[in-house]
Amino acid sequence: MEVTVLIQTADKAFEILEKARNEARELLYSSAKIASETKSLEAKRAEQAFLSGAQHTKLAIRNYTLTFFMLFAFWVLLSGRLDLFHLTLGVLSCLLISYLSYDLLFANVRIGDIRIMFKRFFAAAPWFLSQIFTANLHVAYLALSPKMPIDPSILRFNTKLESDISWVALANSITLTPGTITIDIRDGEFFVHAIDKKVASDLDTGEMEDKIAHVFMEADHIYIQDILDVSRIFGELK
Amino acid sequence: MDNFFLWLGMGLFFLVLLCLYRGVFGPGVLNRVAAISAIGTKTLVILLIMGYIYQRVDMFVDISMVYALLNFLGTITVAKYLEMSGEI
Amino acid sequence: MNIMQALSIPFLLGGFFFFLAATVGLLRFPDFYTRLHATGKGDTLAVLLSLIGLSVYEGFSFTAVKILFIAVFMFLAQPTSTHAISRAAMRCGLKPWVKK
Amino acid sequence: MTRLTDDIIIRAVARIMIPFIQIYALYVIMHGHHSPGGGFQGGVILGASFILYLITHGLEEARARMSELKAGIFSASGLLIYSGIGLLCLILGSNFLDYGRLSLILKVIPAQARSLGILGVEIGVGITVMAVMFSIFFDISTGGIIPEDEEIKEENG
Repeated sequence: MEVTVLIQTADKAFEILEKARNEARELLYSSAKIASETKSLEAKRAEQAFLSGAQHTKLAIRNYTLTFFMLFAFWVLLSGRLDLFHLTLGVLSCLLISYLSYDLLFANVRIGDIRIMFKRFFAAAPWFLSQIFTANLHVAYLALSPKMPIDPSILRFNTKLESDISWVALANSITLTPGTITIDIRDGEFFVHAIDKKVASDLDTGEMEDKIAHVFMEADHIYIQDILDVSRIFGELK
Repeated sequence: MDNFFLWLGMGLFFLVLLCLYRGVFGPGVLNRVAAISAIGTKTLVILLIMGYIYQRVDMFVDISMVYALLNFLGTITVAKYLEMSGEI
Repeated sequence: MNIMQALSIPFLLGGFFFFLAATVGLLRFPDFYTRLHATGKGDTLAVLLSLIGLSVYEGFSFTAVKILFIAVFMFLAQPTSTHAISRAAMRCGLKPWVKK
Repeated sequence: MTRLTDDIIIRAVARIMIPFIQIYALYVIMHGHHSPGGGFQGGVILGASFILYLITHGLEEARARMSELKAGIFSASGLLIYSGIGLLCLILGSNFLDYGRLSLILKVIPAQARSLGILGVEIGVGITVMAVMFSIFFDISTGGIIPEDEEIKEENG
Protein backbone atom coordinates (compact mmCIF):
# COMPACT_ATOMS: atom_id res chain seq x y z
CA MET A 1 0.00 0.00 0.00
CA GLU A 2 2.58 2.48 1.13
CA VAL A 3 4.86 1.47 -1.70
CA THR A 4 2.18 2.17 -4.34
CA VAL A 5 1.45 5.58 -2.81
CA LEU A 6 5.11 6.32 -2.85
CA ILE A 7 5.43 5.29 -6.50
CA GLN A 8 2.37 7.33 -7.42
CA THR A 9 3.70 10.42 -5.73
CA ALA A 10 7.03 9.92 -7.37
CA ASP A 11 5.32 9.59 -10.73
CA LYS A 12 3.34 12.75 -10.13
CA ALA A 13 6.44 14.60 -9.06
CA PHE A 14 8.21 13.52 -12.22
CA GLU A 15 5.22 14.59 -14.30
CA ILE A 16 5.23 18.03 -12.73
CA LEU A 17 8.94 18.31 -13.21
CA GLU A 18 8.61 17.32 -16.86
CA LYS A 19 5.84 19.84 -17.40
CA ALA A 20 7.83 22.58 -15.74
CA ARG A 21 10.84 21.73 -17.84
CA ASN A 22 8.85 21.85 -21.07
CA GLU A 23 7.32 25.14 -20.10
CA ALA A 24 10.67 26.58 -19.24
CA ARG A 25 12.14 25.39 -22.50
CA GLU A 26 9.28 26.90 -24.51
CA LEU A 27 9.67 30.14 -22.64
CA LEU A 28 13.36 30.25 -23.30
CA TYR A 29 12.96 29.46 -26.97
CA SER A 30 10.28 32.10 -27.45
CA SER A 31 12.32 34.70 -25.62
CA ALA A 32 15.37 33.87 -27.66
CA LYS A 33 13.30 34.08 -30.81
CA ILE A 34 11.98 37.47 -29.79
CA ALA A 35 15.50 38.62 -29.06
CA SER A 36 16.80 37.46 -32.44
CA GLU A 37 13.81 38.99 -34.23
CA THR A 38 14.39 42.35 -32.63
CA LYS A 39 18.05 42.07 -33.53
CA SER A 40 17.33 41.34 -37.18
CA LEU A 41 14.79 44.18 -37.26
CA GLU A 42 17.39 46.52 -35.88
CA ALA A 43 19.90 45.34 -38.47
CA LYS A 44 17.37 45.93 -41.24
CA ARG A 45 16.62 49.40 -39.94
CA ALA A 46 20.32 50.18 -39.74
CA GLU A 47 20.75 48.98 -43.32
CA GLN A 48 17.89 51.19 -44.50
CA ALA A 49 19.37 54.14 -42.68
CA PHE A 50 22.70 53.27 -44.21
CA LEU A 51 21.21 53.52 -47.67
CA SER A 52 19.93 57.03 -47.05
CA GLY A 53 22.56 59.66 -47.69
CA ALA A 54 23.06 61.41 -44.37
CA GLN A 55 23.82 58.20 -42.56
CA HIS A 56 26.28 57.29 -45.26
CA THR A 57 28.42 60.38 -44.81
CA LYS A 58 28.20 59.99 -41.05
CA LEU A 59 29.46 56.43 -41.33
CA ALA A 60 32.24 57.51 -43.68
CA ILE A 61 33.37 60.19 -41.23
CA ARG A 62 33.28 57.68 -38.38
CA ASN A 63 35.33 55.21 -40.41
CA TYR A 64 37.80 57.93 -41.34
CA THR A 65 38.40 59.07 -37.75
CA LEU A 66 38.57 55.53 -36.36
CA THR A 67 41.06 54.51 -39.04
CA PHE A 68 43.08 57.65 -38.42
CA PHE A 69 43.38 57.04 -34.70
CA MET A 70 44.23 53.34 -35.05
CA LEU A 71 46.90 54.14 -37.63
CA PHE A 72 48.29 56.96 -35.50
CA ALA A 73 48.58 54.65 -32.49
CA PHE A 74 50.42 52.18 -34.72
CA TRP A 75 52.70 54.98 -35.96
CA VAL A 76 53.62 56.02 -32.42
CA LEU A 77 54.36 52.37 -31.60
CA LEU A 78 56.60 52.05 -34.64
CA SER A 79 58.34 55.38 -34.38
CA GLY A 80 59.04 55.53 -30.68
CA ARG A 81 60.14 59.16 -31.08
CA LEU A 82 57.77 61.59 -29.42
CA ASP A 83 59.20 64.92 -30.59
CA LEU A 84 57.11 67.41 -32.56
CA PHE A 85 58.76 66.83 -35.93
CA HIS A 86 58.17 63.08 -36.03
CA LEU A 87 54.64 63.42 -34.67
CA THR A 88 53.86 65.90 -37.45
CA LEU A 89 55.20 63.47 -40.02
CA GLY A 90 53.03 60.81 -38.41
CA VAL A 91 49.89 62.93 -38.61
CA LEU A 92 50.57 63.71 -42.27
CA SER A 93 51.18 60.10 -43.25
CA CYS A 94 48.17 58.87 -41.24
CA LEU A 95 46.01 61.44 -43.02
CA LEU A 96 47.33 60.23 -46.38
CA ILE A 97 46.77 56.55 -45.62
CA SER A 98 43.34 57.07 -44.12
CA TYR A 99 42.43 59.05 -47.22
CA LEU A 100 43.70 56.22 -49.43
CA SER A 101 42.07 53.35 -47.58
CA TYR A 102 39.44 54.58 -45.14
CA ASP A 103 36.93 52.04 -46.45
CA LEU A 104 39.18 49.01 -46.00
CA LEU A 105 39.56 48.63 -42.26
CA PHE A 106 35.88 49.03 -41.35
CA ALA A 107 34.20 47.80 -44.51
CA ASN A 108 31.84 45.58 -42.58
CA VAL A 109 28.45 47.21 -42.02
CA ARG A 110 27.11 44.39 -39.92
CA ILE A 111 29.75 44.67 -37.25
CA GLY A 112 28.42 45.04 -33.72
CA ASP A 113 29.47 47.04 -30.71
CA ILE A 114 33.26 46.97 -30.62
CA ARG A 115 33.57 47.23 -26.85
CA ILE A 116 31.38 44.18 -26.24
CA MET A 117 33.26 42.31 -28.95
CA PHE A 118 36.57 43.07 -27.30
CA LYS A 119 35.26 41.92 -23.93
CA ARG A 120 33.94 38.67 -25.37
CA PHE A 121 37.11 38.15 -27.37
CA PHE A 122 39.30 38.36 -24.30
CA ALA A 123 36.90 36.12 -22.42
CA ALA A 124 37.18 33.50 -25.17
CA ALA A 125 40.92 33.84 -25.76
CA PRO A 126 42.13 31.36 -23.09
CA TRP A 127 40.00 28.60 -24.60
CA PHE A 128 41.46 29.21 -28.04
CA LEU A 129 45.00 29.38 -26.70
CA SER A 130 44.57 26.10 -24.85
CA GLN A 131 43.18 24.58 -28.08
CA ILE A 132 46.21 25.79 -30.01
CA PHE A 133 48.53 24.35 -27.39
CA THR A 134 46.79 20.96 -27.50
CA ALA A 135 46.93 21.05 -31.29
CA ASN A 136 50.67 21.56 -31.25
CA LEU A 137 51.22 18.80 -28.73
CA HIS A 138 49.11 16.55 -30.96
CA VAL A 139 51.13 17.42 -34.05
CA ALA A 140 54.38 16.95 -32.14
CA TYR A 141 53.17 13.55 -30.93
CA LEU A 142 52.20 12.51 -34.47
CA ALA A 143 55.44 13.73 -35.98
CA LEU A 144 57.76 12.27 -33.38
CA SER A 145 56.03 8.92 -32.78
CA PRO A 146 57.67 6.13 -34.83
CA LYS A 147 54.44 4.53 -36.09
CA MET A 148 52.71 7.80 -37.03
CA PRO A 149 49.03 6.93 -36.36
CA ILE A 150 47.29 9.08 -38.97
CA ASP A 151 44.17 8.40 -41.01
CA PRO A 152 43.38 11.50 -43.10
CA SER A 153 39.99 12.32 -44.57
CA ILE A 154 38.22 15.35 -45.99
CA LEU A 155 34.95 16.46 -44.46
CA ARG A 156 32.67 19.27 -45.44
CA PHE A 157 30.10 21.32 -43.56
CA ASN A 158 28.00 24.40 -44.07
CA THR A 159 28.44 27.32 -41.76
CA LYS A 160 25.75 29.60 -40.41
CA LEU A 161 28.09 32.56 -39.93
CA GLU A 162 27.66 35.58 -42.18
CA SER A 163 30.21 38.37 -41.77
CA ASP A 164 33.63 37.93 -43.34
CA ILE A 165 35.53 38.61 -40.13
CA SER A 166 33.85 35.72 -38.37
CA TRP A 167 34.59 33.53 -41.39
CA VAL A 168 38.24 34.44 -41.05
CA ALA A 169 38.11 33.66 -37.35
CA LEU A 170 36.40 30.33 -37.99
CA ALA A 171 38.77 29.26 -40.78
CA ASN A 172 41.88 30.28 -38.87
CA SER A 173 40.77 28.63 -35.67
CA ILE A 174 39.91 25.45 -37.57
CA THR A 175 43.43 25.57 -38.94
CA LEU A 176 44.91 26.11 -35.50
CA THR A 177 42.88 23.56 -33.52
CA PRO A 178 43.89 19.90 -33.23
CA GLY A 179 44.05 17.80 -36.35
CA THR A 180 42.14 19.96 -38.84
CA ILE A 181 42.99 22.55 -41.49
CA THR A 182 40.61 24.51 -43.71
CA ILE A 183 41.57 23.76 -47.28
CA ASP A 184 38.80 25.30 -49.34
CA ILE A 185 35.60 27.32 -49.16
CA ARG A 186 33.07 27.11 -51.96
CA ASP A 187 29.76 28.98 -51.63
CA GLY A 188 29.77 28.89 -47.86
CA GLU A 189 30.78 25.24 -47.67
CA PHE A 190 33.93 24.56 -45.71
CA PHE A 191 36.22 21.74 -46.88
CA VAL A 192 38.25 20.58 -43.91
CA HIS A 193 41.16 18.17 -44.01
CA ALA A 194 41.18 16.09 -40.85
CA ILE A 195 44.24 14.08 -39.94
CA ASP A 196 42.32 11.63 -37.82
CA LYS A 197 38.81 10.15 -37.74
CA LYS A 198 38.44 11.08 -34.08
CA VAL A 199 39.06 14.81 -34.52
CA ALA A 200 36.66 14.79 -37.45
CA SER A 201 33.84 13.86 -35.09
CA ASP A 202 34.95 16.57 -32.65
CA LEU A 203 34.39 19.27 -35.24
CA ASP A 204 30.81 18.22 -35.92
CA THR A 205 29.60 19.40 -32.52
CA GLY A 206 29.88 23.01 -33.73
CA GLU A 207 31.15 24.28 -30.40
CA MET A 208 33.73 26.51 -32.03
CA GLU A 209 31.22 27.97 -34.45
CA ASP A 210 28.94 28.90 -31.53
CA LYS A 211 31.80 30.53 -29.69
CA ILE A 212 32.80 32.58 -32.73
CA ALA A 213 29.20 33.58 -33.41
CA HIS A 214 29.02 34.73 -29.81
CA VAL A 215 32.26 36.70 -29.96
CA PHE A 216 31.44 38.49 -33.19
CA MET A 217 27.77 39.08 -32.32
CA GLU A 218 26.25 37.38 -35.35
CA ALA A 219 22.71 38.75 -35.48
CA ASP A 220 20.36 36.03 -36.60
CA HIS A 221 21.36 33.12 -34.45
CA ILE A 222 20.34 31.87 -31.07
CA TYR A 223 23.33 31.24 -28.93
CA ILE A 224 23.46 29.42 -25.67
CA GLN A 225 24.98 32.39 -23.88
CA ASP A 226 22.17 34.72 -24.91
CA ILE A 227 19.52 32.26 -23.74
CA LEU A 228 21.24 32.07 -20.40
CA ASP A 229 21.30 35.87 -20.19
CA VAL A 230 17.58 36.10 -21.01
CA SER A 231 16.69 33.32 -18.59
CA ARG A 232 18.23 35.20 -15.69
CA ILE A 233 16.09 38.23 -16.49
CA PHE A 234 12.97 36.08 -16.66
CA GLY A 235 13.80 34.51 -13.32
CA GLU A 236 14.05 37.93 -11.73
CA LEU A 237 10.73 38.97 -13.28
CA LYS A 238 8.99 35.96 -11.81
CA MET B 1 72.89 34.48 -22.09
CA ASP B 2 74.81 35.35 -25.27
CA ASN B 3 75.95 31.75 -25.50
CA PHE B 4 72.36 30.59 -25.13
CA PHE B 5 71.26 32.84 -27.98
CA LEU B 6 74.15 31.58 -30.09
CA TRP B 7 73.20 27.93 -29.54
CA LEU B 8 69.52 28.68 -30.16
CA GLY B 9 70.35 30.43 -33.41
CA MET B 10 72.52 27.52 -34.49
CA GLY B 11 69.73 25.08 -33.67
CA LEU B 12 67.30 27.09 -35.76
CA PHE B 13 69.86 27.18 -38.56
CA PHE B 14 70.05 23.40 -38.41
CA LEU B 15 66.25 23.25 -38.68
CA VAL B 16 66.40 25.54 -41.71
CA LEU B 17 68.84 23.09 -43.31
CA LEU B 18 66.40 20.25 -42.59
CA CYS B 19 63.56 22.26 -44.18
CA LEU B 20 65.78 22.93 -47.16
CA TYR B 21 65.60 19.22 -47.99
CA ARG B 22 61.88 19.67 -48.73
CA GLY B 23 62.63 22.88 -50.52
CA VAL B 24 65.09 21.25 -52.89
CA PHE B 25 63.89 17.68 -53.35
CA GLY B 26 60.25 17.94 -52.27
CA PRO B 27 58.01 16.55 -54.99
CA GLY B 28 56.18 19.34 -56.77
CA VAL B 29 56.12 23.09 -56.44
CA LEU B 30 53.57 23.07 -53.61
CA ASN B 31 55.88 21.24 -51.23
CA ARG B 32 58.61 23.70 -52.10
CA VAL B 33 56.39 26.67 -51.33
CA ALA B 34 55.36 25.18 -47.99
CA ALA B 35 59.00 24.52 -47.11
CA ILE B 36 60.07 28.03 -48.08
CA SER B 37 57.28 29.52 -45.99
CA ALA B 38 58.48 27.46 -43.03
CA ILE B 39 62.07 28.61 -43.64
CA GLY B 40 60.88 32.22 -43.70
CA THR B 41 59.20 31.80 -40.34
CA LYS B 42 62.37 30.44 -38.80
CA THR B 43 64.48 33.17 -40.42
CA LEU B 44 62.32 35.79 -38.73
CA VAL B 45 63.22 34.42 -35.31
CA ILE B 46 66.89 33.99 -36.30
CA LEU B 47 67.03 37.66 -37.33
CA LEU B 48 65.73 38.77 -33.93
CA ILE B 49 68.22 36.50 -32.17
CA MET B 50 71.00 37.99 -34.31
CA GLY B 51 69.79 41.39 -33.16
CA TYR B 52 70.25 40.34 -29.54
CA ILE B 53 73.72 38.95 -30.27
CA TYR B 54 74.81 42.19 -31.97
CA GLN B 55 72.99 44.36 -29.34
CA ARG B 56 70.99 46.13 -32.07
CA VAL B 57 67.45 44.77 -31.61
CA ASP B 58 65.78 48.08 -32.48
CA MET B 59 67.30 47.78 -35.96
CA PHE B 60 66.74 44.09 -36.54
CA VAL B 61 63.11 44.19 -35.44
CA ASP B 62 62.24 46.31 -38.50
CA ILE B 63 64.01 43.90 -40.84
CA SER B 64 62.23 41.02 -39.16
CA MET B 65 58.85 42.69 -39.64
CA VAL B 66 59.54 43.23 -43.36
CA TYR B 67 60.59 39.60 -43.61
CA ALA B 68 57.32 38.42 -42.05
CA LEU B 69 55.37 40.66 -44.41
CA LEU B 70 57.15 39.58 -47.57
CA ASN B 71 56.95 35.91 -46.57
CA PHE B 72 53.17 36.19 -46.28
CA LEU B 73 52.88 38.16 -49.52
CA GLY B 74 55.05 35.73 -51.45
CA THR B 75 53.09 32.70 -50.32
CA ILE B 76 49.77 34.34 -51.18
CA THR B 77 51.02 35.42 -54.61
CA VAL B 78 52.40 32.00 -55.52
CA ALA B 79 49.19 30.35 -54.32
CA LYS B 80 47.15 32.74 -56.42
CA TYR B 81 49.33 32.12 -59.47
CA LEU B 82 49.04 28.34 -59.12
CA GLU B 83 45.30 28.64 -58.63
CA MET B 84 44.90 30.72 -61.80
CA SER B 85 47.10 28.44 -63.90
CA GLY B 86 45.12 25.44 -62.64
CA GLU B 87 47.91 22.89 -62.81
CA ILE B 88 50.85 21.98 -60.67
CA MET C 1 70.99 37.47 -15.26
CA ASN C 2 67.86 38.98 -13.81
CA ILE C 3 64.44 37.44 -13.35
CA MET C 4 63.02 38.59 -16.72
CA GLN C 5 65.88 37.00 -18.63
CA ALA C 6 65.44 33.76 -16.71
CA LEU C 7 61.71 33.84 -17.47
CA SER C 8 62.38 34.09 -21.19
CA ILE C 9 64.37 30.85 -21.40
CA PRO C 10 61.41 28.39 -21.06
CA PHE C 11 59.48 30.31 -23.73
CA LEU C 12 62.43 30.17 -26.14
CA LEU C 13 63.06 26.49 -25.49
CA GLY C 14 59.35 25.72 -25.97
CA GLY C 15 59.41 27.64 -29.23
CA PHE C 16 62.45 25.66 -30.34
CA PHE C 17 60.76 22.38 -29.45
CA PHE C 18 57.68 23.22 -31.53
CA PHE C 19 59.87 24.38 -34.41
CA LEU C 20 61.64 21.01 -34.22
CA ALA C 21 58.32 19.13 -34.18
CA ALA C 22 57.05 21.13 -37.16
CA THR C 23 60.23 20.47 -39.14
CA VAL C 24 60.19 16.76 -38.39
CA GLY C 25 56.54 16.70 -39.41
CA LEU C 26 57.35 18.53 -42.63
CA LEU C 27 59.95 15.90 -43.42
CA ARG C 28 58.13 12.77 -42.26
CA PHE C 29 54.45 13.16 -43.14
CA PRO C 30 53.32 11.31 -46.26
CA ASP C 31 51.64 13.99 -48.37
CA PHE C 32 51.25 17.70 -48.89
CA TYR C 33 48.11 18.28 -46.81
CA THR C 34 49.45 16.43 -43.79
CA ARG C 35 52.70 18.40 -44.08
CA LEU C 36 50.66 21.58 -43.95
CA HIS C 37 49.25 20.33 -40.64
CA ALA C 38 52.78 20.41 -39.30
CA THR C 39 53.84 23.80 -40.61
CA GLY C 40 50.54 25.61 -40.22
CA LYS C 41 50.05 24.73 -36.59
CA GLY C 42 53.58 24.14 -35.39
CA ASP C 43 55.17 27.26 -36.76
CA THR C 44 52.40 29.53 -35.48
CA LEU C 45 52.73 28.51 -31.86
CA ALA C 46 56.51 28.27 -32.12
CA VAL C 47 56.80 31.81 -33.44
CA LEU C 48 54.36 33.01 -30.81
CA LEU C 49 56.34 31.41 -27.98
CA SER C 50 59.71 32.55 -29.33
CA LEU C 51 58.61 36.13 -29.81
CA ILE C 52 56.95 36.27 -26.39
CA GLY C 53 60.20 34.96 -24.93
CA LEU C 54 62.27 37.57 -26.76
CA SER C 55 59.98 40.41 -25.73
CA VAL C 56 60.06 39.24 -22.11
CA TYR C 57 63.86 39.28 -22.36
CA GLU C 58 63.74 42.80 -23.79
CA GLY C 59 61.72 44.11 -20.86
CA PHE C 60 59.36 47.06 -21.10
CA SER C 61 60.11 49.16 -24.18
CA PHE C 62 58.84 50.07 -27.64
CA THR C 63 60.91 47.28 -29.14
CA ALA C 64 59.17 44.67 -27.00
CA VAL C 65 55.78 45.94 -28.17
CA LYS C 66 57.00 45.80 -31.76
CA ILE C 67 58.09 42.18 -31.30
CA LEU C 68 54.66 41.37 -29.87
CA PHE C 69 53.12 43.06 -32.88
CA ILE C 70 55.11 40.76 -35.18
CA ALA C 71 53.68 37.87 -33.15
CA VAL C 72 50.13 39.13 -33.70
CA PHE C 73 50.83 39.60 -37.40
CA MET C 74 52.19 36.05 -37.74
CA PHE C 75 49.21 34.75 -35.79
CA LEU C 76 46.94 36.19 -38.46
CA ALA C 77 49.20 35.56 -41.47
CA GLN C 78 50.38 32.00 -40.94
CA PRO C 79 46.95 30.25 -40.95
CA THR C 80 45.88 32.43 -43.85
CA SER C 81 48.86 31.54 -46.01
CA THR C 82 48.40 27.88 -45.07
CA HIS C 83 44.80 28.16 -46.21
CA ALA C 84 45.80 29.93 -49.45
CA ILE C 85 48.37 27.36 -50.47
CA SER C 86 46.19 24.39 -49.55
CA ARG C 87 43.33 25.93 -51.50
CA ALA C 88 45.60 26.26 -54.53
CA ALA C 89 46.48 22.57 -54.15
CA MET C 90 42.79 21.65 -53.96
CA ARG C 91 41.94 23.72 -57.04
CA CYS C 92 44.83 22.12 -58.93
CA GLY C 93 43.33 18.73 -58.18
CA LEU C 94 45.88 17.30 -55.78
CA LYS C 95 44.35 14.21 -54.19
CA PRO C 96 44.90 13.75 -50.45
CA TRP C 97 46.74 10.68 -49.21
CA VAL C 98 44.52 8.06 -47.59
CA LYS C 99 45.42 5.16 -45.38
CA LYS C 100 45.45 1.85 -47.20
CA MET D 1 45.86 37.46 -61.48
CA THR D 2 43.18 39.67 -62.88
CA ARG D 3 40.05 38.18 -61.40
CA LEU D 4 38.45 38.96 -58.06
CA THR D 5 39.11 36.00 -55.80
CA ASP D 6 36.07 34.25 -54.46
CA ASP D 7 37.92 33.51 -51.26
CA ILE D 8 36.51 35.62 -48.48
CA ILE D 9 39.25 34.67 -46.03
CA ILE D 10 42.20 36.00 -48.00
CA ARG D 11 40.24 39.06 -49.02
CA ALA D 12 39.25 39.96 -45.48
CA VAL D 13 42.74 39.40 -44.08
CA ALA D 14 44.23 41.56 -46.84
CA ARG D 15 41.62 44.23 -46.17
CA ILE D 16 42.62 44.40 -42.51
CA MET D 17 46.36 44.29 -43.17
CA ILE D 18 46.74 46.77 -46.03
CA PRO D 19 46.41 50.07 -44.04
CA PHE D 20 48.94 48.87 -41.48
CA ILE D 21 51.35 47.78 -44.21
CA GLN D 22 51.05 51.20 -45.81
CA ILE D 23 51.71 53.04 -42.58
CA TYR D 24 54.69 50.78 -41.98
CA ALA D 25 56.01 51.64 -45.44
CA LEU D 26 55.71 55.35 -44.70
CA TYR D 27 57.51 54.76 -41.40
CA VAL D 28 60.36 53.06 -43.24
CA ILE D 29 60.56 55.93 -45.72
CA MET D 30 60.52 58.68 -43.14
CA HIS D 31 62.86 57.13 -40.57
CA GLY D 32 65.43 56.23 -43.20
CA HIS D 33 68.08 58.43 -41.65
CA HIS D 34 68.21 56.75 -38.24
CA SER D 35 67.07 53.16 -38.77
CA PRO D 36 67.42 50.67 -41.61
CA GLY D 37 65.49 51.41 -44.74
CA GLY D 38 64.91 54.52 -46.72
CA GLY D 39 63.17 55.59 -49.86
CA PHE D 40 63.68 52.49 -51.96
CA GLN D 41 62.76 49.92 -49.30
CA GLY D 42 59.73 51.86 -48.11
CA GLY D 43 58.62 52.36 -51.69
CA VAL D 44 58.87 48.63 -52.29
CA ILE D 45 56.72 47.91 -49.23
CA LEU D 46 54.20 50.54 -50.29
CA GLY D 47 54.08 49.04 -53.77
CA ALA D 48 53.71 45.58 -52.24
CA SER D 49 50.63 46.73 -50.34
CA PHE D 50 49.01 47.84 -53.62
CA ILE D 51 50.05 44.57 -55.25
CA LEU D 52 48.42 42.69 -52.37
CA TYR D 53 45.28 44.71 -53.00
CA LEU D 54 45.41 43.85 -56.71
CA ILE D 55 45.84 40.11 -56.27
CA THR D 56 43.16 39.86 -53.61
CA HIS D 57 40.54 42.28 -54.92
CA GLY D 58 41.01 41.92 -58.67
CA LEU D 59 42.03 44.27 -61.42
CA GLU D 60 38.88 46.39 -61.61
CA GLU D 61 38.81 47.45 -57.97
CA ALA D 62 42.55 48.07 -58.01
CA ARG D 63 42.10 50.25 -61.06
CA ALA D 64 39.47 52.28 -59.23
CA ARG D 65 41.93 52.87 -56.40
CA MET D 66 45.14 53.30 -58.39
CA SER D 67 44.95 53.47 -62.17
CA GLU D 68 47.71 53.42 -64.78
CA LEU D 69 47.30 57.15 -65.23
CA LYS D 70 47.68 57.81 -61.49
CA ALA D 71 50.73 55.52 -61.33
CA GLY D 72 52.33 57.45 -64.16
CA ILE D 73 51.62 60.79 -62.52
CA PHE D 74 53.00 59.52 -59.21
CA SER D 75 56.22 58.20 -60.74
CA ALA D 76 56.79 61.47 -62.58
CA SER D 77 56.05 63.62 -59.53
CA GLY D 78 58.39 61.57 -57.34
CA LEU D 79 61.15 62.15 -59.85
CA LEU D 80 60.21 65.82 -59.89
CA ILE D 81 60.58 66.08 -56.10
CA TYR D 82 63.98 64.36 -56.25
CA SER D 83 65.44 66.39 -59.06
CA GLY D 84 63.73 69.56 -57.86
CA ILE D 85 65.56 69.41 -54.54
CA GLY D 86 68.78 68.75 -56.41
CA LEU D 87 68.19 71.68 -58.76
CA LEU D 88 67.30 73.93 -55.84
CA CYS D 89 70.72 73.21 -54.38
CA LEU D 90 72.23 73.94 -57.77
CA ILE D 91 70.38 77.25 -58.03
CA LEU D 92 71.46 78.28 -54.53
CA GLY D 93 75.04 78.08 -55.70
CA SER D 94 76.25 74.65 -54.62
CA ASN D 95 76.65 71.16 -56.06
CA PHE D 96 73.75 68.96 -57.17
CA LEU D 97 72.06 67.46 -54.05
CA ASP D 98 74.34 69.32 -51.65
CA TYR D 99 71.65 69.89 -49.04
CA GLY D 100 73.72 72.15 -46.81
CA ARG D 101 72.80 75.15 -48.93
CA LEU D 102 69.10 74.61 -48.27
CA SER D 103 69.69 76.31 -44.93
CA LEU D 104 69.46 79.61 -46.78
CA ILE D 105 65.75 79.20 -47.50
CA LEU D 106 64.73 76.84 -44.65
CA LYS D 107 66.16 79.17 -41.96
CA VAL D 108 67.83 76.34 -39.99
CA ILE D 109 71.41 75.29 -39.34
CA PRO D 110 73.10 73.37 -42.21
CA ALA D 111 73.11 69.99 -40.40
CA GLN D 112 69.35 70.12 -39.92
CA ALA D 113 68.92 71.30 -43.50
CA ARG D 114 70.82 68.22 -44.66
CA SER D 115 68.50 65.97 -42.68
CA LEU D 116 65.42 67.65 -44.12
CA GLY D 117 66.82 67.51 -47.63
CA ILE D 118 67.53 63.79 -47.35
CA LEU D 119 63.99 63.29 -46.05
CA GLY D 120 62.56 65.10 -49.09
CA VAL D 121 64.70 63.10 -51.50
CA GLU D 122 63.66 59.85 -49.83
CA ILE D 123 60.00 60.75 -50.09
CA GLY D 124 60.49 61.37 -53.81
CA VAL D 125 62.35 58.10 -54.31
CA GLY D 126 59.68 56.22 -52.35
CA ILE D 127 56.82 57.62 -54.44
CA THR D 128 58.63 56.78 -57.68
CA VAL D 129 59.54 53.25 -56.62
CA MET D 130 55.99 52.57 -55.47
CA ALA D 131 54.45 53.80 -58.70
CA VAL D 132 56.95 52.03 -60.95
CA MET D 133 56.61 48.71 -59.09
CA PHE D 134 52.87 48.94 -59.29
CA SER D 135 52.83 49.81 -62.97
CA ILE D 136 55.24 46.94 -63.77
CA PHE D 137 52.93 44.55 -61.95
CA PHE D 138 49.95 46.11 -63.70
CA ASP D 139 51.58 45.55 -67.09
CA ILE D 140 52.39 41.94 -66.27
CA SER D 141 48.88 41.15 -65.08
CA THR D 142 47.06 42.85 -67.96
CA GLY D 143 49.50 41.79 -70.65
CA GLY D 144 50.16 45.44 -71.41
CA ILE D 145 46.63 46.25 -72.55
CA ILE D 146 45.19 49.48 -71.21
CA PRO D 147 41.39 50.00 -71.49
CA GLU D 148 41.81 53.35 -73.27
CA ASP D 149 43.73 51.56 -76.05
CA GLU D 150 40.85 49.18 -76.55
CA GLU D 151 38.37 52.05 -76.75
CA ILE D 152 40.48 53.77 -79.39
CA LYS D 153 40.75 50.51 -81.32
CA GLU D 154 36.97 50.11 -81.26
CA GLU D 155 36.44 53.67 -82.45
CA ASN D 156 38.80 53.18 -85.37
CA GLY D 157 36.94 50.10 -86.44
